[in-house]
Amino acid sequence: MKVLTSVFLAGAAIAVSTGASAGTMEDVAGKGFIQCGVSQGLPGFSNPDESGNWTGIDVDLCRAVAAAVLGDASKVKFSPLSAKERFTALQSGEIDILSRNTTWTLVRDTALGLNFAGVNYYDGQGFMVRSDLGIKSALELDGASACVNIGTTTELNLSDYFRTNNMKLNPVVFEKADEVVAAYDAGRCDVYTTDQSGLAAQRQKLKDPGAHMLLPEIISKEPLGPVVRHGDDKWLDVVKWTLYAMIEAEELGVTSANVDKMKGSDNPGIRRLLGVEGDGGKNLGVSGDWAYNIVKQVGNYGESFDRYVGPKTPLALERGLNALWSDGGLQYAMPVR
Amino acid sequence: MAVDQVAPAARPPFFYDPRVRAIFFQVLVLALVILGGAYLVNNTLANLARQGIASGFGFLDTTAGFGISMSLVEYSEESTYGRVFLVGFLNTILVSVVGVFFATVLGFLIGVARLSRNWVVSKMANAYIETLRNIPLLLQLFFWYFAVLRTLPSPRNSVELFGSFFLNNRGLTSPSPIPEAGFSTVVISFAVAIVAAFFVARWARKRQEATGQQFPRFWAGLGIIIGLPLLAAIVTGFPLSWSVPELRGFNFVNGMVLIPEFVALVVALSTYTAAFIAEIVRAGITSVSHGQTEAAFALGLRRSPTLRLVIIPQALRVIIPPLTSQYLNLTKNSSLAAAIAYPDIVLVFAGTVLMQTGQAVEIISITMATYLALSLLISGFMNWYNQKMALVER
Amino acid sequence: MSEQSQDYTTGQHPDLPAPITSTGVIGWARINLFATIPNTILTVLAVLLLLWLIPPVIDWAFISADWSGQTRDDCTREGACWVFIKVWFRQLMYGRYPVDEIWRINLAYIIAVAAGILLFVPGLRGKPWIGLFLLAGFPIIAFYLFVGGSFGLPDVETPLWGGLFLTLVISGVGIVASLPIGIVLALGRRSKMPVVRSLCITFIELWRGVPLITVLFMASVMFPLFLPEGMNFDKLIRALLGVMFFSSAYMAEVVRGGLQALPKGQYEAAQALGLSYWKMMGLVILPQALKLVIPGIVNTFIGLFKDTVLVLIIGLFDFLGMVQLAGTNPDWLGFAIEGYVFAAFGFWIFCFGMSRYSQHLEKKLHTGH
Amino acid sequence: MSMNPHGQESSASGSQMAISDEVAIQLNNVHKWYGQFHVLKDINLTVHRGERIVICGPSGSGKSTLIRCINRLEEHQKGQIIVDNIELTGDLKHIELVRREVGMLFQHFNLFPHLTVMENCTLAPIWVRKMPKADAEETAMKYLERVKIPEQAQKFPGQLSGGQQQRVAIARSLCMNPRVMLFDEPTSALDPEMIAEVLDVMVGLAESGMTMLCVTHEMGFARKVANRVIFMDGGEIIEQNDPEQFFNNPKSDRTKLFLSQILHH
Repeated sequence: MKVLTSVFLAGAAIAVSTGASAGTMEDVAGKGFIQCGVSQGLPGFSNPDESGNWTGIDVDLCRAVAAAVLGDASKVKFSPLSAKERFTALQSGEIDILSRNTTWTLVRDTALGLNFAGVNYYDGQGFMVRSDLGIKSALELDGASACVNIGTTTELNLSDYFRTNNMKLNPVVFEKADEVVAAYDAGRCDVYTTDQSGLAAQRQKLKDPGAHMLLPEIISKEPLGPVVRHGDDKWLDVVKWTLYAMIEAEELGVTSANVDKMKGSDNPGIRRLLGVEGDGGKNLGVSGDWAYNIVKQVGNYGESFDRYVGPKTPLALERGLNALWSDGGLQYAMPVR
Repeated sequence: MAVDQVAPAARPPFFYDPRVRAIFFQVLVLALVILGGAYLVNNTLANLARQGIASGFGFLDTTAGFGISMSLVEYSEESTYGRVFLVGFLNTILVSVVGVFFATVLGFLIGVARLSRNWVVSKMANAYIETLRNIPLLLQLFFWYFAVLRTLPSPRNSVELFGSFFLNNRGLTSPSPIPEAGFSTVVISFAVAIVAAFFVARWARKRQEATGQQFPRFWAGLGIIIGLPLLAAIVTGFPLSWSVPELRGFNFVNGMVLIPEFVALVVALSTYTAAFIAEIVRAGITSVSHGQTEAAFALGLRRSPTLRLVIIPQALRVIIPPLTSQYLNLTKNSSLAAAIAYPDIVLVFAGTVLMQTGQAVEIISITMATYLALSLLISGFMNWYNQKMALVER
Repeated sequence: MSEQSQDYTTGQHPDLPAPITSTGVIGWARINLFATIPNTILTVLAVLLLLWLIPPVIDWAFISADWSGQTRDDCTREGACWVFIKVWFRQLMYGRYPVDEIWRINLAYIIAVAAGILLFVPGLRGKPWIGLFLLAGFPIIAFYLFVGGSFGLPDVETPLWGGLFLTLVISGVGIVASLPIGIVLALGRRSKMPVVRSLCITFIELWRGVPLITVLFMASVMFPLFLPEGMNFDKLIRALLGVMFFSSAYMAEVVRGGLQALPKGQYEAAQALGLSYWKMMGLVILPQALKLVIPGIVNTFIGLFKDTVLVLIIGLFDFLGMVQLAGTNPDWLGFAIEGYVFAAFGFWIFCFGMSRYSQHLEKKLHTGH
Repeated sequence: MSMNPHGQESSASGSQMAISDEVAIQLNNVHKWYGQFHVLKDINLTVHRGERIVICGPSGSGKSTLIRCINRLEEHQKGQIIVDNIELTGDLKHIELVRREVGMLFQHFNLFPHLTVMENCTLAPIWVRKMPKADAEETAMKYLERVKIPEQAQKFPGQLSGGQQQRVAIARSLCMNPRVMLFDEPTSALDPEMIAEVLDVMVGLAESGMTMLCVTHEMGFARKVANRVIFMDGGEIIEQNDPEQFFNNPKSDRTKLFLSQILHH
């Protein structure tokens, strides 16, 4: 008994991360890595390969934060989380950032004790059906069975959409995304609905991706972004400005390839971003070359986008809403000055 | 040394008094438990307050806003989270009751087959038992759901049975009865028939006790229970119409549908539990010693009364307690519904509602309390039954 | 008969061979297959059912199955694609545990199996010590092997643990930890002290009354809120805690069964000899009660072993979870059935083996008592 | 002696052994209830050191309960029980002391089946008397020889016959070096041919001067070794006398009826 207790305590001691209550920033600096909550496997956003290396734009965001705070983008540990666990994991301090294609809503921002740090992907909910059903519009879906992920905003939007259009809905809800896809693939549902990016990603997991089509309707706004705990403004600032730095870098044309050369640029915006001028880093509580580290080690927003979800990837998503504001999109970085 | 010198013993030193020791120890344990509990509660409250997480049970009145694929009571998106709980709870009860029924029937069949003198039948029953009870239920559930679902056709290519039943990957669609005027007569006559059958059985027993004459009470009772409602139906002109399902759009409308999640869950739960019940039944029957049969035969009883009056009552006493705990297991196992989208309490309440509101503590507590109440109810019944049987035994 | 019997004097009857109809294959078949007409019909139906069921399965699993290759393109035939299992085998067994470190898991397996085999050697002295080692010493060794971070072994984080390895870890920890807790609870439940007794009953009935899945949900979403700010457990540890509570409640009931099965005279004799409560329990009652309930313990372990698959619902990749993960890999879509069959077979081997062992023990205890 | 209303025990003379004046066990106005059921009613009894008392009576008369109270296997609710000048109260220390000094034999032997004969005998000396193992084994061997089964020392109880088991149980009690022995129907679970071997050992024990309280229906044994026979019925001591008087000249009708039932069968 005693031996067992001591074994257990030893285990507990190793597994317990005693984060200082001082703040996430100090906590992260102390332990030397960032614990990042990601999805359990969504290609393009966060997906592990066979040896456990994570890739995707949500993953890149965490790496960028690590680059900014610790100067090393590899100092990240990933916790794959289900939709159900994600908020508790963040609330309890198990993770430092939740970067798991999470939609920014009022309830989440308030009643759940969370703070959204920005939007790294503007999405909208779409529908996928079998091509041979011969459907052209979501408005023809009266009486359809819809496969959907449990407890997501998607599930609520779906109900709202059918209600407003006076259509009957048979929802079939699953806990895990893979189960939703499997059920849809097995013919349990007429339609599969989730964020459009998700549809594109999950489509690869269907037996015959070509036999399915997306319907034109986008029924909701799904701003997806990183989330941090409520009440830790310093950390919120770091995450928020990490995202802006990535966007700003793209606006300014700074890429991981040319960042060293750009350091010598005489564009004051670039000089400020890369820490050559001003003390933005100091105000943020990180080193002066924080943005340089982000761009050098992770890349700017556009690079990350193209690498994992852009047209040249299996997901083949257009920039669309995620284009820079200057190109008619919504990605707009607050001035880094 | 004279005994007289022994004075009445002084009170023992308090630390050797077992009562004092017991009280001390219990107070200590209680204090530790209360302290531990208070520590956890305190932490939880602090965590909730610090992060501004909502708490309390007010959420039960909030509008849910999502749909549920199967409901025994009126439910729509405008209903509240409290209603969602009710829907999930009733679905849990439904699948448990149906599962218990099929598991019992199948389990008794297989248990008897296991004891069959036919070698092939006995070995097949054995293979069934050993296969099913050694594979995790969740795995079997996935098999029944995904493997069987994939082989079923789409609604447009439904398998048609008897003209009005349709089997496809949306489930089994069947006509639903619509009661018309006069239908209540049939229902009432059914109730009357059950009461009548009961009294006939009692009369038959009394008569046998008094005169020794026997009466086929089983067949008579069955006749009454089927005959009387049938008669009522004929008299009132079959006051029941059917809403026949028809294919419209890409799904059937009208009629009623057994969703595949329900079917898969019932099949998995009952085939799995049946393997355990079969073993219980076998053990129960073999526990009645062969001497009992021989004694009954020696008294001149024939096979059927021997079984009915001697063997089965004794076997049941052995069977019922473990059988009840299997029913309990089945009810608890129905929570695996969450893995295949059957809208039971775990899926819709501890799942969807939890994620919408984020109030983990309240929702998980309610869910666990519900199962606990169900368990206590069933095991309370079991204890009552055991006591009753134990009285009969003496 | 009557003429024959006249040939012999009393006490001189030689043994006669039994009639052909009651011995040999024919006799056996007559008795066991074709005793009566309904019985014969039953036999025929059963055989037909077997003929309908078995050949397609054998054909799928063996005859037209693909066994060799490295990619899904090597699966060209009608039957099962066992290449899928072959390619994913390491992950199914060890999860994402680093390849270079897998020897640590294997070493622990070898130690456990070796100790287990010693337990079976008949007549070996000191078996209780081996048992104690398996229950107390081995977990410590395994813990340091698996987690690493000391003795020069690199750290392996628990999110990398998976597959059958994780299943064994969870069920193993569950059973080893639940034994002492279960014993304490069982003693508490039989205690004469009302507060202790009711606390134990409450604890036991609470965990036995709820499904494991709600316990795991509780572990994954509620436990973190119980802890003070800035302190939290690894997800695996939380799941293990849940499993431990759950299984110790069941274990308590098993142990209680053993305590109740002991005749009252054993308690009285120990008391009459002057043994105190704890000496009586430790020296006389528990050794007997625990031996009596070994089959029950094994059965609890089987149940727990099967139940651990539920951890996939809270996002741990146990054996079945890993099979599912492999099945949704875009390169290997459509082989889920092979994965499930393999998992079912794996679980079956373990559970069937253990249940046979427990039956064997039960028989041994029955005759040896 | 005023506490004892009967005052007959000093006249007891059924045996050749001397009885000391020293009081071994003293029961004063002892009452016991099982729930509402009054099992022991105002029991008064004094046992001197070296006395051998046989208690008999119909089943349910409270005789087993009486001797089980003496080492506190049952708790009495009223009155005094004093063993070796130690009064049995709630005091754990007292109970412990009394149990060390009082050995007990059971109807069903109650050997510990998971321990060998030797381990059965050494368990209490080692753990209660804190004796070194070698000494304990030496003592055990001595008593096993005395009950004439030293050769069975390494066997398990399950391998022995009933008579042998009961003899081991006696040896096990003796190993604690008790000053008083209680016997609760030690032969009633034995086959007839085994009763003799157990009784032989008990007679030997009696001859060595052990204080004994024995619930038994073996009247031959009573005649041979007892210096007092007590008859109980309905939770009361009805009659007590030396064996000669008790068997030949019972005073109470209930005793006569009882004796006629067990002797003429």
